[in-house]
Amino acid sequence: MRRYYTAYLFRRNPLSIVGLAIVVLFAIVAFAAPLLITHDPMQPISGNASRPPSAAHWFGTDGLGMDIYSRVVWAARIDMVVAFASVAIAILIGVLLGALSGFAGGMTDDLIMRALDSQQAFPSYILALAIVAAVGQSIPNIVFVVAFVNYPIYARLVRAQMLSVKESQYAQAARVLGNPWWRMVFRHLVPNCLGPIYVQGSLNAGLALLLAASLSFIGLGVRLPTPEWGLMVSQGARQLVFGEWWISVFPGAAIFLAVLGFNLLGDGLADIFDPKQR
Amino acid sequence: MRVLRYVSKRLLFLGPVLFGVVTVVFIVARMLPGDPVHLLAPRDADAQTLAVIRTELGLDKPILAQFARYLTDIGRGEFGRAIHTGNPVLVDIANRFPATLELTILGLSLCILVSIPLGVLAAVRRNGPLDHVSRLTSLLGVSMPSFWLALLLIYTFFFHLDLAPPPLGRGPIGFDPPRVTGMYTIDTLLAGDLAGFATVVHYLLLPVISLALINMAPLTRLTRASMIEVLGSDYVRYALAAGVPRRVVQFRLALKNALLAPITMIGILVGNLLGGAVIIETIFAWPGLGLWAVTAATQSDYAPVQAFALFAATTKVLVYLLTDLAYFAIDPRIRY
Amino acid sequence: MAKLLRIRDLHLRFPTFRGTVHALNGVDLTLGAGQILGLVGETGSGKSMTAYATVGLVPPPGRITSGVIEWNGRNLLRATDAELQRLRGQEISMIFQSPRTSLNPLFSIAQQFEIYQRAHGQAKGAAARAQAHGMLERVGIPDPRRVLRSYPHELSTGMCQRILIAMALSGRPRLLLADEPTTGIDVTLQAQILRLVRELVASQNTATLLITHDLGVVAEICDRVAVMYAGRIVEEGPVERIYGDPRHPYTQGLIASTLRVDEQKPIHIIPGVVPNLLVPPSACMFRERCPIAAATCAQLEPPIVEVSLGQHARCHFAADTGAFAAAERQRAQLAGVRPQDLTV
Amino acid sequence: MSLLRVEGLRKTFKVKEGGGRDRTLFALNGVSFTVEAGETLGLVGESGCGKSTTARCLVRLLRPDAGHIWIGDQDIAALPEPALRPLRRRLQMVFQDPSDSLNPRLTVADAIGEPLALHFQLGPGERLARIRELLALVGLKDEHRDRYPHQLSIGQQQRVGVARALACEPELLILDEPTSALDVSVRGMVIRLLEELRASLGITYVFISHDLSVVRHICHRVAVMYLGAIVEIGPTDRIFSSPSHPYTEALLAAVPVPDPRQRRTRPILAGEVSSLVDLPKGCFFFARCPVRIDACATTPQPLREAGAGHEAACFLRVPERAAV
Repeated sequence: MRRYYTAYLFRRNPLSIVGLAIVVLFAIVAFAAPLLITHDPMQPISGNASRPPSAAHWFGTDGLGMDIYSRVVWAARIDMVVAFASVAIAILIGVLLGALSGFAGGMTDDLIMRALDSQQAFPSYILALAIVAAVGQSIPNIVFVVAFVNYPIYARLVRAQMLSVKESQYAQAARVLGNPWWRMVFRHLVPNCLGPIYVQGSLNAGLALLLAASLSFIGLGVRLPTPEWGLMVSQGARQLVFGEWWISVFPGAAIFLAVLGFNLLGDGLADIFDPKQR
Repeated sequence: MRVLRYVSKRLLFLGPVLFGVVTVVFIVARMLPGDPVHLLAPRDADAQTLAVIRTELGLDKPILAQFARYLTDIGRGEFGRAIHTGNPVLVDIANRFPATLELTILGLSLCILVSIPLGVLAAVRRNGPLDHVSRLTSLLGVSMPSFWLALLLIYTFFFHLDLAPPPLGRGPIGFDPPRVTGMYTIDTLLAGDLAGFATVVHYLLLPVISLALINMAPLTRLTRASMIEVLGSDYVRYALAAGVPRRVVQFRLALKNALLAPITMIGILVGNLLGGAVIIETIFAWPGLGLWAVTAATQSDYAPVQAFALFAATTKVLVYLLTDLAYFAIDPRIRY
Repeated sequence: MAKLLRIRDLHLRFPTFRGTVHALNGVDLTLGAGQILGLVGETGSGKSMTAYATVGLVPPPGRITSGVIEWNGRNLLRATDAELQRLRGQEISMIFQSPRTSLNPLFSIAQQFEIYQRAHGQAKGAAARAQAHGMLERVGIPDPRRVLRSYPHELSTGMCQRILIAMALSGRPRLLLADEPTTGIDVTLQAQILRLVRELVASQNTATLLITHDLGVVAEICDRVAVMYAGRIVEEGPVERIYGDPRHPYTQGLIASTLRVDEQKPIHIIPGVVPNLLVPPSACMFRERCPIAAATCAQLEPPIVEVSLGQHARCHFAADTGAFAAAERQRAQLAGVRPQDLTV
Repeated sequence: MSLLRVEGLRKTFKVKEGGGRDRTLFALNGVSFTVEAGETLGLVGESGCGKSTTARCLVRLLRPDAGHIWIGDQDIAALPEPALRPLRRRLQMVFQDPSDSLNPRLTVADAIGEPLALHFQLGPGERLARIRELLALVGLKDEHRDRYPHQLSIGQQQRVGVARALACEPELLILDEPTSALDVSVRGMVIRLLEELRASLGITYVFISHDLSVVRHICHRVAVMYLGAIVEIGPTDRIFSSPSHPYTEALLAAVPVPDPRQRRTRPILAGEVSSLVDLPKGCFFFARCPVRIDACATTPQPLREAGAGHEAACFLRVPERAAV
């Protein structure tokens, strides 16, 4: 089954394999970061600030004299973990809440939906900003905030799926066969609601990464000297006007590539789950 | 009057959502771990000042009493003071909102003007060169971090080509057109100051283009997808089989249906405008609401952050109401 | 009789990600002025694609690979899009299976009528409205004035199908392609629609290609019938001949397995399944399910045989009455076999 | 005692209308019938007549507003779900759309094994043996056991649906349009299978269909429904050869016959099915009836006996007899 999917994916949408490759590459970089770096990513080298790319410093050094290549590599650990962890948490909360809302219906459904409405009335950046400002800027807090901002998407998706799967003839058949409610939910309904979640999860990992990086960029995310792509871009923002492009270009390119990878992969998955697209 | 009935019904829905919005803000400020006094007091305040502020703000009362007080404060338009500017929050908002509004209206208009025709044409000439180019750029566009894109633009157009001014706000230092609306384009034109207008446009160029580019990718993609779906529908097939010229089918019959989805998306984009402005304003040192809120947030000055969040959410809810009305005007199935 | 439409050896392919689907594999079909021809077959046999090919609206990525579609002596496969578009609606009209979705939900009926009228340079303004009003009256719509003001979602399915028929016939076309116009519609309404179509095409002398999977519908209003199987016409002729003395084993099986409301009879089963059109079988497509298949059927493409005046069948044994006795015996045997024991 | 006895079944739905008004849709308006063990009852009618709602009430996918559903001596019409669950085994259903009626994530063996796990205490070996037995019963091969629904043809999917229902060893099988999604040749196969199973297992069917020719073929008795009520019920031969209700007559006349020599000049029923929201006061069929008189508009029409086991709801065609 799995193998069939991959082959199918490749034939329908070769770009999605590129996406998969990019995501895997970044995951490998994150895992193998200690082997890949050339300098200590958090140690300024005195008298070596703002040097352009050279043989010694492949991506140059930043305003504090830290090696940008090593920092970009090391930051993969933080950014990828934030992306994966926040999406995982968001999916967990979203699926549970959406499934409950769609399955229970009635008052429960109304209550959950109105709560989601209220939360989603905030532009996500602003909600994230407000919460981070309140709870403080630690990495677990960032993960939690990004997850909190994103879970309504999954909740709504699963609820919508649930409403349609509940009406399917196989769900009705399962009830007529005498399945108790918990067996209905976990064997017949929820597994068939998850298709769009894979797609959204992949697309959303990109968005989560962007959100986390943006928070760091505006100074409300990870703090120096921890290497994080968005933070590194913001470090270089002021220098860019003086032509010191390398400080923000390399970490920015890393964000761009990683997000592109997630998006390409998500598109491919969308093709599988919705063949009438394209 | 069906329209009036519809509007009043939608307005009725507004109440609970706005109440929810206020509740969310309240919960974030008061119930998350940490003492809210620290959020609302100056950073260097001593224990005694903190205690005074605590009683002043009623933070020593039970949570429900605090909530009631919070609601009445909002009802009276009291949002506190922004510590980092020293002004009442409402004054700051009134001063700074026009800058944000000008930037975002122009950015979004540019975005819509390009994206919608591009998406429609790409769908009509599906798999043609235009389609391939627009699909590729949209794909790259949705993956692009907005702040990085803006920085690349600054690097290219300011540092290298010298076509754009430095990213330092709405004009050169000391530039201050007579304030009527607060939107410089309009104010300079009202004053008949064409040179000033040119300066304003010059300074608006990069921020507006950045904002437009960021939002273009998703809108183009959606418009294309929507148009493709409509072009494959039964009624398009029937119209073609009935001999209606392809061009008429595409641009008179199908376009209207294909625009329904993008309208929703435009609503979302407009609703999120203040969110998008945060990043762009930070980069271009644009003296609007976003920059103000970010500055406040980084300095633990919470009253403006709260007010800003409320303001943003209210705008979004109102924009959605407008979107609903647009739908109502276009789609007869919604009429009641 | 003058032949209005003549389709010869039409091949149509759909490249997909799993391979190329051979949707049409040499369709031959002729239709004379004023005739009603029923095109019957099961799902996927290529009935609708034949109609789409005729008006040049094969959905992408389908492609006509060879063949001729002759309209009044002109090959439509060489016609430009502009020529085809002039043809559609004026000379050839089409109606579809799902009347509610065939009308644009965002435009009123009057607006849609107007767009169609303008497309054909018909009357404008008040005259156009009068004409639309008249057409709606002709298709038996009570209170046309109200209906013209309505939007599709406010109208019933039957009403929508009448409107579509009115639009399709307002240009007085010489050919009407009706693609399952009553499928999914209740029988009493179906009877109304069929009668309406029959009366209108008779009064305008419009030739009609009626696509359906219901042999009853064909018997009800058609003059001739063509039976399709796996992208090919296997038998064609006057309805009385085909229903009375079918000569292709598939036609025989189809008729035998059709239940009737007016009599009780044992049910017949055509064993086996339809061939996979990704890899269509060579020679006779039906041979794997055929009760009288012989060695030749796997080697030679069956010829089109005229078995009686105007009745053609694509079978090696179409003229061989002996073979048919054998087929009859085999059917009788099948009637006694448990369905569990038939291959599925 | 009858296997199934339905009395006065009523069901309404709330439909959301614009402007916040909810309207009531009267889907079933007092449906009563009985089914004897071993027989097949057909429920026919056009869309919106309530035949599917009836089916859904019978297997309690819906809870009727009023009325009784006696299965043996147990009334299941109002039973709460937990009390109902053990009884569900006795009453099973086969659905209309074979591809939608199987959970796409369960293999054939999982699907058929599920009711075995729910209702019978079987060891793994016994269960496998039973699954094999059921597969053979519906004409599937052992190799189909590990397939997923999308790997089966539509005919095979419907066989799995039947096998799954039979795994419960039900006394009554509700067949909700089991053949209307199928092409002619596959349809024949499924009908033959159902007939064969009825003969070998002695099972009772309620067969719901809009296709009168199939109903004539497979049913012993037929109930004709219109606007959520039965307008005529009786033995199949009787209903098809000499219908009493004008609606039944019109319905039969509307079915096209695959015989060009019989091309008809029969009268065609005008108009469309009326709304279930504003039910007529008198006879439900009044608006379209070709033989109506003024009194029909105001006189409700209950079923009246028109012969042995034959009832119809028309006082014009079925005069009241002294002894009923």
